Amino acid sequence: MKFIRYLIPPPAWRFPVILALGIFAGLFGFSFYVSKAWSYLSDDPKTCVNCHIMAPQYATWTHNSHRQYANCNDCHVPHNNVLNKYFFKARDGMRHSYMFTLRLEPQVIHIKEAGQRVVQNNCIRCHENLLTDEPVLSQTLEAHHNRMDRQCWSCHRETPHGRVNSLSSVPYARVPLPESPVPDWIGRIMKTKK
Amino acid sequence: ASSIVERRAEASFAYSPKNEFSQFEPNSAVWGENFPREYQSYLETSDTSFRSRYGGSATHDMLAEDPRLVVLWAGYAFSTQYNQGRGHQYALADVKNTLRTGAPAPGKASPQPNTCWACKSPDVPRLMNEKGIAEFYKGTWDTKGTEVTHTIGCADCHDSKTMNLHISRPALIEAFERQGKDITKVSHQEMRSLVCAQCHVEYYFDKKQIEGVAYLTFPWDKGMGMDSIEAYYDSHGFTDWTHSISKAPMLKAQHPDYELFQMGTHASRGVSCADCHMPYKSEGSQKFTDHHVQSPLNNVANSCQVCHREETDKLVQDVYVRQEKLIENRDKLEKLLVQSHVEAGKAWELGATESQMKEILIGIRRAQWRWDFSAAGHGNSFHAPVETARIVASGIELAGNARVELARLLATLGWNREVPYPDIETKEKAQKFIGLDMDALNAEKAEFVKNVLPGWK
Amino acid sequence: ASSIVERRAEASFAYSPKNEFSQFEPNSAVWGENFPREYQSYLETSDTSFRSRYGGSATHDMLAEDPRLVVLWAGYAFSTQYNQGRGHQYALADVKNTLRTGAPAPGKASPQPNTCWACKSPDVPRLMNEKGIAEFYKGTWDTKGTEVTHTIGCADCHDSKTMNLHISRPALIEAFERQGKDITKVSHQEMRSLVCAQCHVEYYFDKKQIEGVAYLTFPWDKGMGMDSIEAYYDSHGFTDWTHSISKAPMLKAQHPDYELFQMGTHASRGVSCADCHMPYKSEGSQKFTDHHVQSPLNNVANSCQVCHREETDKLVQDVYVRQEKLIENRDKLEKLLVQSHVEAGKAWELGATESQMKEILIGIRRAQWRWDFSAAGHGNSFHAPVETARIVASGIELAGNARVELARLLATLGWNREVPYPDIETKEKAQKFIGLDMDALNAEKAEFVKNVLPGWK
Ligand code: HEC
Ligand code: HEC
Ligand code: HEC
Ligand code: HEC
Ligand code: HEC
Ligand code: HEC
Ligand code: HEC
Ligand code: HEC
Ligand code: HEC
Ligand code: HEC
Ligand code: HEC
Ligand code: HEC
Ligand code: HEC
Ligand code: HEC
Ligand SMILES: [Ca+2]
Ligand SMILES: [Ca+2]
Repeated sequence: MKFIRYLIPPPAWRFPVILALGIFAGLFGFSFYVSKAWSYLSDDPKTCVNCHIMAPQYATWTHNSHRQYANCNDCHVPHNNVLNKYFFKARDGMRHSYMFTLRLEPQVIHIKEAGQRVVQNNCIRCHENLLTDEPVLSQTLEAHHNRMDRQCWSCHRETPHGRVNSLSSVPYARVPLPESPVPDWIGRIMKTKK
Repeated sequence: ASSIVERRAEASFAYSPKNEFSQFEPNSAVWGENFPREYQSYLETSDTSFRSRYGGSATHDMLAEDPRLVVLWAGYAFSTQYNQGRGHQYALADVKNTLRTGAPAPGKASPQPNTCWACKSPDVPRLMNEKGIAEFYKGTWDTKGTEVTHTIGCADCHDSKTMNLHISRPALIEAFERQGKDITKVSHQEMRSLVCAQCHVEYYFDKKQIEGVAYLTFPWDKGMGMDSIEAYYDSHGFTDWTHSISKAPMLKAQHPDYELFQMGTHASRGVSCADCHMPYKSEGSQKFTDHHVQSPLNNVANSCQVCHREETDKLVQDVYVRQEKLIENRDKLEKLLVQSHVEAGKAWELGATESQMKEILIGIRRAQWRWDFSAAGHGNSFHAPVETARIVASGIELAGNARVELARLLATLGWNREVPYPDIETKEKAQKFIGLDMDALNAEKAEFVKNVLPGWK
Repeated sequence: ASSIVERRAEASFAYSPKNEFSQFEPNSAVWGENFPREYQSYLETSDTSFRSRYGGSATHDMLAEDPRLVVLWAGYAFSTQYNQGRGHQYALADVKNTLRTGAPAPGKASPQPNTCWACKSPDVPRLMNEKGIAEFYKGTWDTKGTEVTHTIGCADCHDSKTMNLHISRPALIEAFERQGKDITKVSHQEMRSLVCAQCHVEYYFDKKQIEGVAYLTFPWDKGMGMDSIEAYYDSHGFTDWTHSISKAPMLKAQHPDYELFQMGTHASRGVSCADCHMPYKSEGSQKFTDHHVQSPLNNVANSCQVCHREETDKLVQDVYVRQEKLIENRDKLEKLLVQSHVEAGKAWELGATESQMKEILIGIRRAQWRWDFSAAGHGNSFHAPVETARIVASGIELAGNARVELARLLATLGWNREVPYPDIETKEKAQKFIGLDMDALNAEKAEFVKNVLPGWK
């Protein structure tokens, strides 16, 4: 309680501070709303495309066999425990929105080292069965470590984003894809017909 | 927060045309009002500060850097001055200032035809449209000095209605037609190289088709490879000039950028010139083409790294390593060619006959053609390193064979030892060696620049 | 992720049967019981049906395909027989059957040392462990015929406990040490090439270090490039043999696969030999290393296409185009070398002196070294096309220069015209030209195969 009291401003300041806090909260809420920040908490790939600069990755992902099995977060966020997942997300989200707002994003985005480690572990997480060979496993562990120490995408170079990568590399892609290829009005007309 | 709003708005914002102009508008500033991003970046080609190991937009005086060139071109205008190209903003200035176009003055014509304007200005399609193609090429270069006044610009590459890429130069269309290909049927991606192929190609002046006209012609009827072009020239009995020392019937290769590029890995993967030299760029959500045409080494992030994830340094090294490996042997070939020319000169001096010399001189012609084809395209060593290396090696073989024959002939003529290598340490010494009076040439040119050029603005 | 693997391993350890064997177990079938997938695919290297344009596992009789080689190697065992390598299953059979190892018989030794076994069998590390390294190399090749009986196998590349890749050959470790590098510190990815570098490298027999021992040595002290290795040999005053026609002090290059590969694009991107020659393969839900070591052109899907999205045909063409462009000029160099040798032979015949010949012969040595370095690695033209082309071109220059000198010298000696090119249309004619009695050599070898070989099983 004592500690809270320190935070309460002297009476003369109270009004301006409340006002400032209000404006602050309002701005925060507005930003939160406009940038669809709440969606960061979800796993929906469309979240990422809120930023148009993620469009190339989104577009390439939707044309890759992984779109059925793995969303952005399956690869780009740690899955070893829940805390780590949100910590990583928050840290990344902060940098991305900061850079985006200040227009610091480069023409060609490169995944950072920390991100690479996360992705690698996720590839292994899903494909572990394929990467382990029972007869060999029964003799030695090393062969398996050896098999996983290189970045999977140093060979699987087109997985999942293809090789041409720039903010302008997929200009005409529909991002995100329309919810449904059947427009509402057709649905309505068809219903009324019935 | 407001910037987020703004940036989301950008996505739906589009330019509406402000300015109306015709296809033959030579002034890029007029086009530029409608397309400010493209225009602004286009103006940047006037920046001459970037220098890479062998290229870049800073001027390289090639004859000073490598005086052997002077000897290789003895008897030809290139021995007076030759620089490595710089940005498109300088095309007109450079053709006016080079010694190669001579020093026309009232009553004194340029040694060059009007064809020399062909690749320097959007006034060219305009004038061709007004006067006709052959009529444009006709006459000496100085006669159109007052009419060609804008450097390379929008009209050279674009259609004014749609802004689509288009071909403004008849030489390219004609070359396609003679090969039985239809240039209107090519893909958009091919156009992104073909607009460059209007100029960045090997050419010659055909003087046989129309009396008195140096008709710009691309020698591709038998194919675009080095050997096919040579076969074309041979079958047309064509020779650019007779070498003043060896008397060999020489060919000059000029920037076969497009031809050699096609033999490389990138072309085989469908990469186009514009992908590296005019990469796309996004500002906000507006995507546009960077019109600062330049060495990609000054813009690795937007060119190479779109496709390659390596570090900038590593990619630059890739380019340098290839250039070095190629140039090492091209230099050797150059030396062999200097030797061949002076040895042939010696043979004439000692009384060799035409029939003794004939095959030897053809060997020299073929060897130097290979050297020039590999050297004249400043991007060759990277665009198609394996093909360029093949060409250099075959030139070395031919030069070596010619020199073996020369050694035998010289011995027959009583000279059985080395012919001394000339002292051509510097450009000045080399130009003196081949008998050029540079002071006179420079003085004349200065007169031209002072008295004539101002009237050409 | 690794913890999951560990848990699964525990489970597997429990019920899987195991074979115990030592590091020096030369019989791959014993190792194979524990690793059936790897063993099965390993056995497939006995398939000789695949032939690509220049390579593959079908035998190419190189001397028949290109009889000029016979003349280049005059005076050296390679002129008797030389085939392009085939699968690892044949390593032992081929070294026994080649004419190069001669026809040892009771009382008649092989012309080769035991060092020739070094790269053919996992009995080699076993015997070295038992007897010592120098002791192993010592003596003529026939003296270990009964002890070296298993073709290249698991023990050559693997540690028996962990199945990690390991280096079983001292020559590679020693070469690293002399360069001040520690081979135990390399990355796993490097090991995927270094196991191959135990054998697929240029080597020579150092006879100066230990009396009577042809000690296997990799000449890399000054670096692994062509020029550095030449400098090494020059500084050691080393010569493989004296050419029987020209008397030039020759060098022989043997399969510098690893050295040249390192100068290419793939190596610079961290791609290793195993990525193309032993790619992963999936069977059911398991992924394992395909031990059918072979030309990747017989397995484009698992090698190239994992990294490159292009069609098979296109990728195969990529390889062929590079090979063709390289071989075109290598063939020219070969012809120049044949001419140099016969011209030098002619000069000796006409009474040339040692001092007149000295520089010329060094030129021939250096030119042929370049040719051999580019030709002896059968994958060079694809592994590092630009470097290979550089080497070929510099060889052509040297051969041309040597021939100019020879022309002058021959003229001095009174011969001022072409020296006739020998009739070496076929392997037989070429072998006759250099004075080989092939019937005798073949008959002797047949005796050896019939009488001696059966005792070596
Ligand atoms: C607020 C806009 C925005 C959103 C939403 C966004 N990003 Fe980003 N992202 C960026 C910017 C800006 C960069 C470039 C930052 C840099 O280069 O350091 C970036 C870079 C990246 C990178 C490469 C750099 C690194 O950190 O390794 C990855 C991976 C990435 N984003 C994944 C995602 C995923 C997955 C999502 C959805 C959960 C997402 N992004 C949502 C703006 C955004
Ligand atoms: C199957 C795994 C996987 C999925 C699913 C995935 N990514 Fe990636 N992502 C990767 C890998 C691997 C890389 C590194 C690529 C490289 O280095 O070439 C990467 C890189 C990136 C980058 C950095 C750009 C670069 O090339 O380095 C961004 C941004 C990104 N991903 C965003 C996304 C978004 C947005 C989604 C969902 C629409 C997504 N990713 C889905 C595996 C994945
Ligand atoms: C969330 C689980 C998951 C993650 C994470 C994941 N994958 Fe997959 N992957 C799958 C599934 C499921 C399939 C099967 C798809 C099919 O059969 O078409 C697949 C298919 C593949 C294939 C074969 C099809 C193709 O597109 O070539 C490759 C290669 C592959 N994955 C590599 C990777 C790599 C590399 C990563 C990491 C960058 C990765 N995967 C991450 C689940 C995953
Ligand atoms: C087919 C198109 C074409 C024609 C015709 C042409 N040029 Fe060029 N010119 C070019 C190109 C392309 C370059 C840039 C070369 C480079 O990469 O450096 C160039 C560069 C130049 C330069 C600047 C570099 C230098 O050499 O100093 C001058 C000057 C020049 N040309 C003069 C001439 C003259 C004189 C003629 C007529 C004899 C001529 N050009 C005909 C296309 C052409
Ligand atoms: C109308 C003729 C013409 C066209 C079309 C043309 N060029 Fe050029 N280009 C030139 C000339 C002439 C020069 C040399 C200018 C000088 O040095 O004065 C040049 C110079 C260059 C340079 C050297 C720039 C530097 O900074 O060193 C590059 C790179 C180049 N062009 C690439 C291209 C590409 C790529 C295209 C097509 C997208 C193209 N050019 C289209 C005529 C042309
Ligand atoms: C040397 C050739 C060349 C010249 C000169 C040139 N352009 Fe372009 N321009 C291109 C190429 C190549 C593209 C890419 C076209 C594509 O991919 O569809 C392009 C694209 C464009 C576009 C389409 C939008 C974009 O940015 O991709 C506009 C608008 C444009 N140029 C305007 C201009 C203007 C204005 C000028 C004169 C100031 C000009 N161009 C001069 C070659 C040229
Ligand atoms: C539009 C895509 C694209 C661009 C831009 C691009 N490359 Fe490439 N590059 C490729 C492709 C595709 C290959 C063929 C190999 C492959 O399939 O990965 C390749 C191959 C290469 C190679 C090996 C080929 C050789 O000649 O040895 C090098 C080196 C290279 N690129 C460097 C560069 C550099 C440097 C730049 C910039 C100046 C660049 N690339 C720009 C797509 C591109
Ligand atoms: C894959 C990338 C790539 C493509 C595609 C490409 N180039 Fe280049 N180009 C380069 C590089 C790298 C250099 C070397 C620049 C240097 O040395 O500074 C170069 C050099 C040049 C130069 C000399 C520039 C200078 O600084 O002197 C010209 C002119 C040129 N290219 C024209 C072309 C033309 C025309 C095409 C298409 C036919 C083309 N290029 C396609 C990468 C490319
Ligand atoms: C440093 C390792 C090494 C040494 C030492 C070595 N070889 Fe080889 N040998 C190889 C390799 C690697 C090949 C495969 C070459 C290829 O790509 O065709 C080979 C191939 C062969 C072949 C089959 C191809 C042919 O030429 O017919 C024979 C036979 C052979 N070697 C004999 C010998 C003899 C005899 C000696 C001793 C003078 C010897 N080897 C020493 C590594 C070696
Ligand atoms: C112990 C020595 C040794 C090792 C280790 C070795 N090789 Fe070989 N290799 C040979 C010999 C010897 C031959 C020729 C066999 C013959 O023709 O008789 C050969 C032949 C080959 C061939 C030709 C096969 C064919 O079908 O034409 C290839 C490809 C090859 N090796 C690649 C490799 C690769 C890749 C590695 C490493 C993963 C490797 N080798 C390791 C000695 C070795
Ligand atoms: C010419 C060299 C060579 C020979 C001979 C060889 N291997 Fe391998 N082996 C390799 C390479 C390279 C790998 C890949 C190792 C890695 O990346 O960690 C490998 C991997 C393995 C693995 C690990 C699991 C896998 O499939 O990736 C096993 C188990 C194995 N080999 C067993 C054998 C057996 C059994 C033999 C004999 C029948 C044998 N090897 C012969 C080079 C060789
Ligand atoms: C050295 C190159 C290389 C590396 C590194 C690599 N792979 Fe592969 N991978 C391959 C090859 C080759 C195949 C093809 C096997 C086949 O189709 O028979 C393959 C197959 C696969 C497949 C099955 C594809 C299909 O079509 O069925 C998956 C999934 C896969 N790899 C995932 C991974 C993962 C996850 C990693 C990282 C731990 C990885 N790979 C690392 C070369 C590699
Ligand atoms: C493990 C991955 C991998 C494998 C396997 C692979 N490549 Fe490549 N390749 C690359 C990389 C990386 C480059 C460099 C260019 C780039 O960055 O895209 C390249 C470059 C090339 C080039 C251009 C370089 C040059 O020398 O001109 C060609 C052609 C090529 N590869 C063909 C092949 C063929 C054919 C195979 C199969 C025999 C193959 N590659 C196997 C990764 C690979
Ligand atoms: C990027 C793919 C790639 C890599 C990596 C690679 N090679 Fe090759 N190799 C090839 C191709 C393609 C050929 C040509 C095969 C043909 O002509 O049939 C070849 C040919 C060979 C041959 C001759 C095979 C024959 O059929 O005669 C040998 C031996 C060889 N390579 C050994 C190696 C060694 C050792 C390494 C590592 C130092 C290596 N290779 C790395 C692709 C590769
Ligand atoms: Ca020409
Ligand atoms: Ca050797």
